[in-house]
Amino acid sequence: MAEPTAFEEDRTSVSERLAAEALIVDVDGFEGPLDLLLTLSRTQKVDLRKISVLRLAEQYLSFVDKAKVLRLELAADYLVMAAWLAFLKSRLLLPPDPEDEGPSGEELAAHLAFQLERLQAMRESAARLMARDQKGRDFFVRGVPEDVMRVRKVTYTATLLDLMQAYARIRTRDEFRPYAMDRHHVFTMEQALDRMRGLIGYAGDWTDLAVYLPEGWTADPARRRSATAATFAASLELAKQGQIELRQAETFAPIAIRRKET
Amino acid sequence: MTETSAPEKSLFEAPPIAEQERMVEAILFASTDPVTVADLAARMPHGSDPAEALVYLRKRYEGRGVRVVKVGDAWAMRTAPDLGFLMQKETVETRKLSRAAIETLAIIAYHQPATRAEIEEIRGVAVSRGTVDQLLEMEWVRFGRRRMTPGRPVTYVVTQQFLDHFGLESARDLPGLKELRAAGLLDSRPLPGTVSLSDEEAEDQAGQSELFED
Amino acid sequence: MTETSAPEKSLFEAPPIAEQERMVEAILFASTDPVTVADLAARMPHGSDPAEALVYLRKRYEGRGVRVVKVGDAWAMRTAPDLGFLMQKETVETRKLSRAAIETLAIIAYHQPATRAEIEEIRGVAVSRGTVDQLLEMEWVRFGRRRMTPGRPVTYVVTQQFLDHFGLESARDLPGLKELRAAGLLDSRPLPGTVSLSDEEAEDQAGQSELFED
Repeated sequence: MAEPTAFEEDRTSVSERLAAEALIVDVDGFEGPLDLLLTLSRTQKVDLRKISVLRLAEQYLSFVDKAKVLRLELAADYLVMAAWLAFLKSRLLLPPDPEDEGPSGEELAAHLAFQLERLQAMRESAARLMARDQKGRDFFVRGVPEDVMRVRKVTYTATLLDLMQAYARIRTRDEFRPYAMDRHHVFTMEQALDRMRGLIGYAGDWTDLAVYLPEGWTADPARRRSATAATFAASLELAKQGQIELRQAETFAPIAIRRKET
Repeated sequence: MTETSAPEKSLFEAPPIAEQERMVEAILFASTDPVTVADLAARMPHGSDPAEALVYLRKRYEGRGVRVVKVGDAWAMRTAPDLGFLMQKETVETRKLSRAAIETLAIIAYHQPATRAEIEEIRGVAVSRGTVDQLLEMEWVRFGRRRMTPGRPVTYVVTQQFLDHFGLESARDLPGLKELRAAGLLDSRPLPGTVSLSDEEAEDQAGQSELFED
Repeated sequence: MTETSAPEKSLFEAPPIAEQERMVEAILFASTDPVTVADLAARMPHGSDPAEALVYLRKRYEGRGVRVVKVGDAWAMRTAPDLGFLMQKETVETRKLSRAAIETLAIIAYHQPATRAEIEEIRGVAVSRGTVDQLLEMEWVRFGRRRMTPGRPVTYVVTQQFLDHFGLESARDLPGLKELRAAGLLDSRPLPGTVSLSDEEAEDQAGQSELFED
């Protein structure tokens, strides 16, 4: 109807500019394009699930246009979002191209709505979390913590390797001397085995074990005992190896050996 | 020594449950940090059953000015929240968290384990290093396992200190968690049209770089 | 517990005594210092009687793991003194046996039963009382039979614990000198009568040091 007067026109543009500036000034307060979209969506005053994404895209684009008119630098991600929303808008408005394999405008719009709803949900959750009773504000810990006393108990340990190395160290000292403790009167089984292996070849027939006792080991009782035991043990070992046979007439009777015929 | 083994056995027998309850009470009372059942068992006489003693103790403190609360897999004594008004004197002014930090914390708590890309996708902006650092420093958030997707991104999870601070038994008790899950708001929904290599991978890759390709 | 039958008459009426008891409980629990009755009264709602509440609270904690105690003219909660042992955490520190101890142990193991004089003869130095005491205390060594020689000296033998620790079935399972050498456990210092071996070793070492010189 009536043309707006110059005065009115001017007024409108001033109020528009003021509104635009108010938004621009607030850009700093927005946590990114998604936050801005969420704020814009509130003007629709509907459930986020029923939001008109097309209208939202238009709101956003006009916001960005206004910012451009005012020659305000918008952060790159706001512009990237604007480009994407422009793309989304064209998808929503144009009939679907059967050649196009990409997602439909509705699918993209639904995803954006989901993103907004999710961000909104996280904000509400954050608020609910911070509204919970908090330690040091609503509930408290023990004022006088009792330190747990640490009782230190020291245990000592060593490995078998330590032990053997220690022994080897002692036994290989410069002042090394062969150590023999009460070994003067001990005839070892190894010695007896060596001796018998040398002699067994000559033992064709049954021979009393006592014959195999080494010279000089038969007079002294202690030496004789040791030599007898070693020789007997050695004969058992040889019998086990199948080199000799053993025979004893009765308990405590002399033991005889002979070479086993092969 | 033809004595029966009875007196010797009693040496290693656990104390009566009432006595164990006293012990748990003393240990929990003395420590400001939550104590695990395993820790309790380690400090109590051999054969004790701190889990059972805790059942009795918790009952005993029901409705008292001090409560026995569960924090993760540990236990602690805390004043009843309704009496907080008496305690202004003890209130320690906690550092004010920024809005970004609070949102990031909530996202990690509700979506854990969450990668930085996931946090950024939900918030729609880059997460500054300082925000996560602050949460890490407060020991409300810690690193979880790396995600087995390309780039093996680190994940973030909330800590026992976080649970302790907000009086939560576990992350499952976060307010509104069930409703959010039922509404599908905790799902990771890739942008339609993005190639879903596998569900898990898509989760990471539905990032903004693809979103804003054009 | 006393039931306060009278319903709240005014805004400023004190809470029921049971509630006051809870309040005192929470304040004492959370306070860093003992709290006087006057302090309690100042922090509790108008008209409260903390002294009376304390009587109930004190009674409630009788025989518990935590007690309400008077400190000067103030009140505090403390763990029961008989449970102090729970406030200790034993940390076990493992240290290597000293060289003297391990050598003494080795000699006893290889030569048991061994007298102190024999150990000293083999080691070439006096064996300190503390060294043997340590081994006795660790229960790796015990007294054997007295030697039937002049002075009837005590002998030392290794224990079952020793065998268990070193994974031996008997002390006879300890490797002999030959095996020690074969295992490379002997020092490279020449042993009388084994010159050739030492030469070989020396050669080897020379070669290696040349190889790795640069």
